[in-house]
Amino acid sequence: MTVMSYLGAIGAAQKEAMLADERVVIIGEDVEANVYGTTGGAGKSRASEGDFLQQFGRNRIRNTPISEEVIVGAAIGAAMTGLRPIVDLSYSSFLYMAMDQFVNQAAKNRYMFGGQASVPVVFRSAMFYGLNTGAHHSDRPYPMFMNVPGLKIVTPAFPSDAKGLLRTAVDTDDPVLVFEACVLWGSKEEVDEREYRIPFGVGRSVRTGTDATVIAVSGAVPEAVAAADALAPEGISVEVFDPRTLVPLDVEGILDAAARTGRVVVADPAHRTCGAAAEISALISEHVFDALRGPVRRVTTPDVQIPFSPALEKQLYPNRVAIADAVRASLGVAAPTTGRDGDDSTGPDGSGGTPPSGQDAAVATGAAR
Amino acid sequence: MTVMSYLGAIGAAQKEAMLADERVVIIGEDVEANVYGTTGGAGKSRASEGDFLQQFGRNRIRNTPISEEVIVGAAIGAAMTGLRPIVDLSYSSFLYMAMDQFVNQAAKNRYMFGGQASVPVVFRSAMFYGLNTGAHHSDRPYPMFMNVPGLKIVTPAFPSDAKGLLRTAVDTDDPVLVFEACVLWGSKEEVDEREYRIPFGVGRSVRTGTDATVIAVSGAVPEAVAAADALAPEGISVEVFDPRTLVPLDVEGILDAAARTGRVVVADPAHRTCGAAAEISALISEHVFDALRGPVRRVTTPDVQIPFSPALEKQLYPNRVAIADAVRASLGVAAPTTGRDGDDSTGPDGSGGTPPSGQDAAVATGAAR
Amino acid sequence: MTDPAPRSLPRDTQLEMQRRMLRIRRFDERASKMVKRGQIPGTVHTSIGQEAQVVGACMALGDTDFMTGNHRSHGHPIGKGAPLGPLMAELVGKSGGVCQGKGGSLHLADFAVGSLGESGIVGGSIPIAVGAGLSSKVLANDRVSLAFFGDGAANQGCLYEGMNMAGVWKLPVIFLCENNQYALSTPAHTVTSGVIADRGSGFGMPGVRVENGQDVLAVHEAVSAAVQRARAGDGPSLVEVITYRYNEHSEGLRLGVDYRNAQEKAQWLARDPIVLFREDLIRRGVAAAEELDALEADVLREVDDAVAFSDQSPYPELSVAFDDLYSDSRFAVHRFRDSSFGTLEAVR
Amino acid sequence: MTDPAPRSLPRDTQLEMQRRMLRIRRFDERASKMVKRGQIPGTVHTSIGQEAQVVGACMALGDTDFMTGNHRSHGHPIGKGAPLGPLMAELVGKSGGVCQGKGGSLHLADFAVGSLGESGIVGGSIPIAVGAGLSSKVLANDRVSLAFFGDGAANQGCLYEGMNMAGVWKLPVIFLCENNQYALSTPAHTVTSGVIADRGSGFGMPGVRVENGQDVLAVHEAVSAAVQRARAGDGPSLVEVITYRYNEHSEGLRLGVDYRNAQEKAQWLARDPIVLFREDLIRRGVAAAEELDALEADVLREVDDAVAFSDQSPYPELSVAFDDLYSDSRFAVHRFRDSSFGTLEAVR
Ligand SMILES: Cc1ncc(C[n+]2csc(CCOP(=O)(O)OP(=O)(O)O)c2C)c(N)n1
Ligand SMILES: Cc1ncc(C[n+]2csc(CCOP(=O)(O)OP(=O)(O)O)c2C)c(N)n1
Ligand SMILES: [Mg+2]
Ligand SMILES: [Mg+2]
Repeated sequence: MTVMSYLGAIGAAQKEAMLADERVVIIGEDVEANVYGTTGGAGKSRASEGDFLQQFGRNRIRNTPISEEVIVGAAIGAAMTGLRPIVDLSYSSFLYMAMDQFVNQAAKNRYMFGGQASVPVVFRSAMFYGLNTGAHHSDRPYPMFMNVPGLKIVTPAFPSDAKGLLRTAVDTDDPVLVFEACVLWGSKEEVDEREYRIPFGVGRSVRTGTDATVIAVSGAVPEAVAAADALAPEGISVEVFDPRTLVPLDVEGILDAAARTGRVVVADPAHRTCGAAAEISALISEHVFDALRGPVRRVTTPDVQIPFSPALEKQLYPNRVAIADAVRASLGVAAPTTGRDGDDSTGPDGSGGTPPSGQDAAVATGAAR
Repeated sequence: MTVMSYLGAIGAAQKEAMLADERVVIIGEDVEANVYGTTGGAGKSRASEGDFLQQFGRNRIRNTPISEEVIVGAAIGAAMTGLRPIVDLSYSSFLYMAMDQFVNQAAKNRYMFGGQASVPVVFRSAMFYGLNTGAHHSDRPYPMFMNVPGLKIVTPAFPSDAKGLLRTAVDTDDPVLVFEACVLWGSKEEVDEREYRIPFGVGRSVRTGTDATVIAVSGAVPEAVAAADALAPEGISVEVFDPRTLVPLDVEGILDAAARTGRVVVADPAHRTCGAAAEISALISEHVFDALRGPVRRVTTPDVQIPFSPALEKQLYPNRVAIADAVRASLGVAAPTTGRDGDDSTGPDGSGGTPPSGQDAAVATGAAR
Repeated sequence: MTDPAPRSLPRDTQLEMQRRMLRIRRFDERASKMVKRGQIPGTVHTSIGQEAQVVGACMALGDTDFMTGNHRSHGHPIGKGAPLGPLMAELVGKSGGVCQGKGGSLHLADFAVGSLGESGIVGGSIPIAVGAGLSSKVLANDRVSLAFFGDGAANQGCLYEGMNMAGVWKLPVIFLCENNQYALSTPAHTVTSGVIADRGSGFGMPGVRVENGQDVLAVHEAVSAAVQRARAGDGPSLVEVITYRYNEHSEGLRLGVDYRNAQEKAQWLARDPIVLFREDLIRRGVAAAEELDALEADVLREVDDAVAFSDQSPYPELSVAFDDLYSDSRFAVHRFRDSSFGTLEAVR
Repeated sequence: MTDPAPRSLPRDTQLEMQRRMLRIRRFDERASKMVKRGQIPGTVHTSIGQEAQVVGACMALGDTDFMTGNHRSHGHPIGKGAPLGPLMAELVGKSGGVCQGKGGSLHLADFAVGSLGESGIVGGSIPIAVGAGLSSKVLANDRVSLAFFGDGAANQGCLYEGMNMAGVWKLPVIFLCENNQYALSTPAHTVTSGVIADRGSGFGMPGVRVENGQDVLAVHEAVSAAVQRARAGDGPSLVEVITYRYNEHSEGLRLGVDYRNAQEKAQWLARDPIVLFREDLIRRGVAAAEELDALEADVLREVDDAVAFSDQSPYPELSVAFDDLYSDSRFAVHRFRDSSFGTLEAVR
C-alpha cells in the first residue's frame, strides 16, 4: 500500500492500463504537457521520469486540437475499430460541446447496430466546482448523462476507488464517463499499488450507523462523513453510503442502507431538478416505502447557475452543515445551540473586506428543517 | 372558437406573434418550404394564401444551413441584441448538436452577466417517437434540460395549450424550450382563434377523480385520460393532472392533486433515470409524504434506446394499459379478467407476418403490480 | 464534361461497378414501393440517381477499409458489397436484419464489409470515420476510412473539426461530400457560402470537385487518388461529387412546394449514371448488351431474394429490445431488471 | 515587417490607442499581482503582449458595435472603452462589479460599450457574435459585430458554422483570430492543419493575416477594412492576427514543462507593442515623450482608482445568488422558493 492522492491514483491507473494493453491510448487537450496532472510521472513534469509522453510516445499520447466534438467522436470511432481510448476532457463543463456524439453515437451505436459495434472508451472530466471560476467551469452534469441509456457513469469519491474503478472502466466494452470532483483532488488514502479492479454497480458503505442514512455522491461524500462526525456527539448515528457508480446503480445497496434506518438524506452536488438525488429518492420511495419513517430529503445545489463571487459560491453546494441539518430534520431534533460545527469554508483575504465566509445553512444550503 | 389541430395551433400562434411584433423572426431548417407544417398557410404550402414566406419575407423567415450549433447560438445572440427569435429545430434529437449553446450561453448569460443580458428566444422541437424512425429520431430529452437552471421548459399536450403557451413563450424574456410530441400532432380541439396566453407554471386538471392521481406529461396525457376512461367502469375514479410546463413547475398543483387521493402514478414518456417522473416523484414524497397511502409509481419509457422494429418500439412507451395497471397496483386491485382495453397500437401490414401488435403491459410497459 | 478517367480498369471491376449500381437502383426502387404499401415502417431515403457517386467511391476502397454514411443509407453498404437480404430485412424490422431490426433504414451498418454505420443525425458519423482513421494510424494497419455526407452536412461544424484533426495527424481519411444540390427542400447554394471543395485547402488538404458525378469512373478515379494519398501516409482529402437525387428527399414525403424545377430534373434524368455506364461499357467493348441484360436480370433476382429473405425472417421477440444496450448483460442499467419498469414487488 | 499602415489617423485616436493599450497592460499587471496575493479568487488570463491586437481591432469598431470575447477577457472590454472600476470589482467578486460579482474574470461583459460577454468556453461566444450580426441585419441598424477568439478556438466547429451562416446571409460580422501561437501548452502548428486565415476563402470571405500584430495601426487597418466591408453589406471577414502573450496561460499556473523557448520569448519581448507605438508616435511627431509619460501616469492612476473602487464596494449579499437567473422573478425555477432548498415545511 502507498499513500496516493486522488489525482495520483488516476495517473497510476492510467499508467497501468497503458502498460497492460497496447490498444489503450490517451487523447486530450494538453495531455503532452500534463497540464491536468494525470499524464505525468512522480514529478508531474514532462522532464521527470515516468512521464507518459516519453514512455509511450506521440502515437499513443494524442495531444489534440480544441475540438471536443471530434475528440469524442473520433474516440468513439477508434473504439469501434480496435483501440481502447481514455479521453481526458479536462473540465466537465466542456462535455456539452460533444453532447451529440455522447448521446447519438457513444450511447446508441452498439444498440442500434444490433450488437455489431463495441465502444470501449473512457471519458474523464473534472467537475471544477467550488473554485471561484464561475458558471462556465463549475458544472456537475452527470444527471443529464444518467438519462441517456447506453452510457455508464462513474463518480469515485476516494483515491482507491478512483484507481480501481478507472481500471474497470478501461476494461469495459461500453462507453464510460468518469466524473472527478476537484474538491476531492487533494484527498489522500492508502492505495494498493498493485493492479486491482472495483466492479461497477457495487456501492461502498463508508460508515455504518443506525439512526439515519445518508446516500452521498461524489464530492458530497466527505461532507456526509463530516456531518456524521458532527452528529455523533449529539448521539445521532449516521450511515453513509456512496454508490460509486451511478450507472449501473447499486439499487440493492441503496435500498438496504435506506431501509435499515428508515430516515434518508440524499446528498448530491448536482443541480436539484432531475438530479441524481431525485432518482435515488424516487427509487427509495418506490421500493422501500413501508420502511420509511419520513420523507427522503434531498440536499443538493439549488437550481441556480454558479456565481463567481466567493461571497456567493461555496454556500450553494451541499456541505456538512446542510447535511447534518437535514439528518436532524429527518429525526425531528433541533440543532444544538452551541456554535455551528464543520465550517471550513475560507474566504480569500481580499481587499475591501473579507467575503462572508460562514455557511449559513438555513438560508444557503437547503437543509430541511 | 375553431377546431384546430395541434400543429395548426402552433402555426396560428407563430403567425400571431409574427404579426404582433416585428422583432419576432423564425429561424430554422426548411422553414421556407414549410416542411414541418407550422410556417404554412391553411393549405400548408408555399403557394397558398397565408404562407409565412410570402407574408413576412426572407428577412424574417430565415431558412438556415444544417448547423444546429450556430442556429441556436445565433438565435441567442440575436435575442441579446434586439430580436425575439422562434427557432424551429425540427426534431428534438438534434438539440444535442447545440447543447453547449443551450447550457453555457442561453441558460447562463443573463445570470453570469449580472442581469445585463436578456435572452428572449423560443426553441421548438418535435419529439418524433413512436413512428419507427429508430434511435436517432425518437428522443424525448426534456429531462436533461430540466437539470439546467435558466431554461424554461414547456410540454403542451393539447392544441389550446400549444397555442397559448407558445404566445407566452414568445413574450418571455428568457430562453424557452417547447417540446411537441408528434403523437399529439393529430389531436384536435376547439381553440380560441383570438389572441390569448396561458401562464407558465400553472398545470391543467384534465380530469378530476377521487381514488388515484395520475400526473402525466406530454404524450402521456391522452394515454392517462384513456386509462382513466378504462378504469371508470371498474369503479375507479382517476384524477389526471398535466403540469404543462416542467420549468417552472406547478409544484403546488401537483402536490394538491397528489395529496387529494394519496395514490399517485407519474406517467412520463422520457427515459426513466433522472427523468421528469423522478423529479415529480421526489417532490411529492418530500412535500406530502404523510398524505401518501403508498409509493409514488412511475410509468416511463425503460432505460433502453429506441429500437426501430414495429415489433419492438411502441410497447416501450407509457400507454393506457401500463398506466391503468399502475393505478390498479396503487389501489391493490387486480385487473379485470375480461380482455385488455385500450390496445390501439397497429402494426404495419408488412410481408412475412404481422408484427406482434398487442401491448403486453406486464412485460413491456412497466406497470407496477 | 469530358473526363480523362482511366477506362482501363479490369473488366471484372467494371462489371462489378455496374452490378452494384444496379443493386442500389433496384433495391431502392423496391424499398420505395414497400414504403408506399406500408410494408416498410417509417420512411427510407433512396440513392436513386446517385449510384455512380456511391459506387465509384466505395469501389475505390478495399474490403477491409472503413466507411460511414448518413440517412441516405442503403447505397453505402450495398456499394461496399453487403449482401442484400439482411439489409432488406432490416428495413422491414425483422430479426434477420443486419442490425436485428433495431436500426432500420436510417441506421444500417454491416461491419463485415467495413460499414461502421449510417447516421440519422446529419454529420454525426463524420467524427466516427475520423476515429476509424485514427485507429488505423495508431495500429498501423493500412486501412483507409471514408465518410459519406451530403451538401447539407457540409455545414456541420464537426466536419471541419474532423478535417483539421485528420489533417494535422495525417490520418487516412476521405471526406466525401455527396453534393446532390439539395438538403431536403433547401438548395445548397442558398445555405452554402463559397464552394465546398475549396474548403479543403484551408485545412491543409486537397479539395477536389468531381463535376461529373454521374460518371462512375470519374468518381472512382478521384477517390482512388485520395485513397492512394491516404495509404501513402500523406493524410486526408476532401472530395466533392456533384450529383442528383431523382426521388423526393424521402419516400412518401409530400411537400406543398416544388423546390426543384422540371427542366433541371429532366436534364439530370437524361444523364442517368447506370444508362451512361451501360452505353460506355458497350461502346468500349467491355461487355455486350446481352451480357448486361443478364446482369440486370440477375440483380432483379437478387432483390427478389432479399425480399424473400426478409419475408421468411420473423419479427424479433420483444425481449430483444433489452439486448445489446451494454456489452455485459442483457439489460444492465440497474442491477434490478425491473427498476426501469415498475416497482420492485414485480419481481420480488 | 514594414507595414503600409496609414499613420494618418486623427491624433486623438492615436493617443487613445496608446491609452487603451496602456490600460490593458497596467490593469492586467495589477490583476496578476492581486491573484498572486489572493486578492482575486480563481485565476485570470492576461492580454499582456497582445494589446496592439486587441486595441487595433476594438478601435476599428464604433461605440455601438458589438463584440464578444473569450477567457483572455480583460483586454476586450477595456479596448472597447469600458471603465476600469467595475471590471476590477468584478474580478474581485464585489457587488459593484460590472456583472455584480456573478461573472468574474472569465465572464466579463459590459453591454454599455457593446461588450456582449466573454466566454469561458473556448469558441462558445462565436455564434453569439453571429447572432448579433443577424439582428443588425434584420433590424437594419448598421451595427457591426466582432468575435475575438484564439488560435486554439480556431479548431472549434462552431467557427465554421458561423462563418458559413454569416457568409451566406452577408452578415456584418468579423471573425478575429488572436493567434498568439499557443493554446495553453499546445503550439498552434501542432494542432492546426493549414493556415487559419486561408480558411476564409472556402467560406466565401476574405481571409487576411496580419503578420505584424504588434503594430496597432496594422491591426487597425486590417480590421477597418473588414468593418467597411461589413457596413457596405458585403458580409463577413476573417482576420488572423499574429501576436504573443508574455505571461503564462493563466496567472499562477505552474507547468513542469516550458513549452516556449527563451529565445522566442526574448524576440517577442523586444517587439513590445506599447513601446513600439510610443516610439512611433514620437518619431512621427504625433506626441512628445513628456506627453506620453503623462498619459502613462494617468493610466496608472486610473488603475489605482479602479482598485479603490473595488475596495470600497461591498461583497454581494447571498440572496444575490438567486437574482437574475430568470427575468421575471428572483428565483423562479419552481414557484416554491424552497423546493430547491429543502422540504416544504421550511416555509409553510
Ligand atoms: C443534425 C440533424 N439536423 C437535421 C436533420 C434533418 N434532416 C435529415 S436529412 C436532411 C437534409 C440533409 O441534406 P444533405 O446532407 O444534403 O443530404 P441528402 O439528403 O441531400 O442526401 C435534414 C435537414 C437531421 N437528421 N440531423
Ligand atoms: C470548450 C473548451 N475546451 C477547453 C477549454 C480549456 N481551455 C481554456 S483556455 C484554453 C486554450 C485556448 O487557446 P486559444 O484559443 O489559443 O486562446 P489563448 O489562451 O491563447 O488566448 C483551453 C484549452 C475551455 N475553456 N473550453
Ligand atoms: Mg444533399
Ligand atoms: Mg492562443
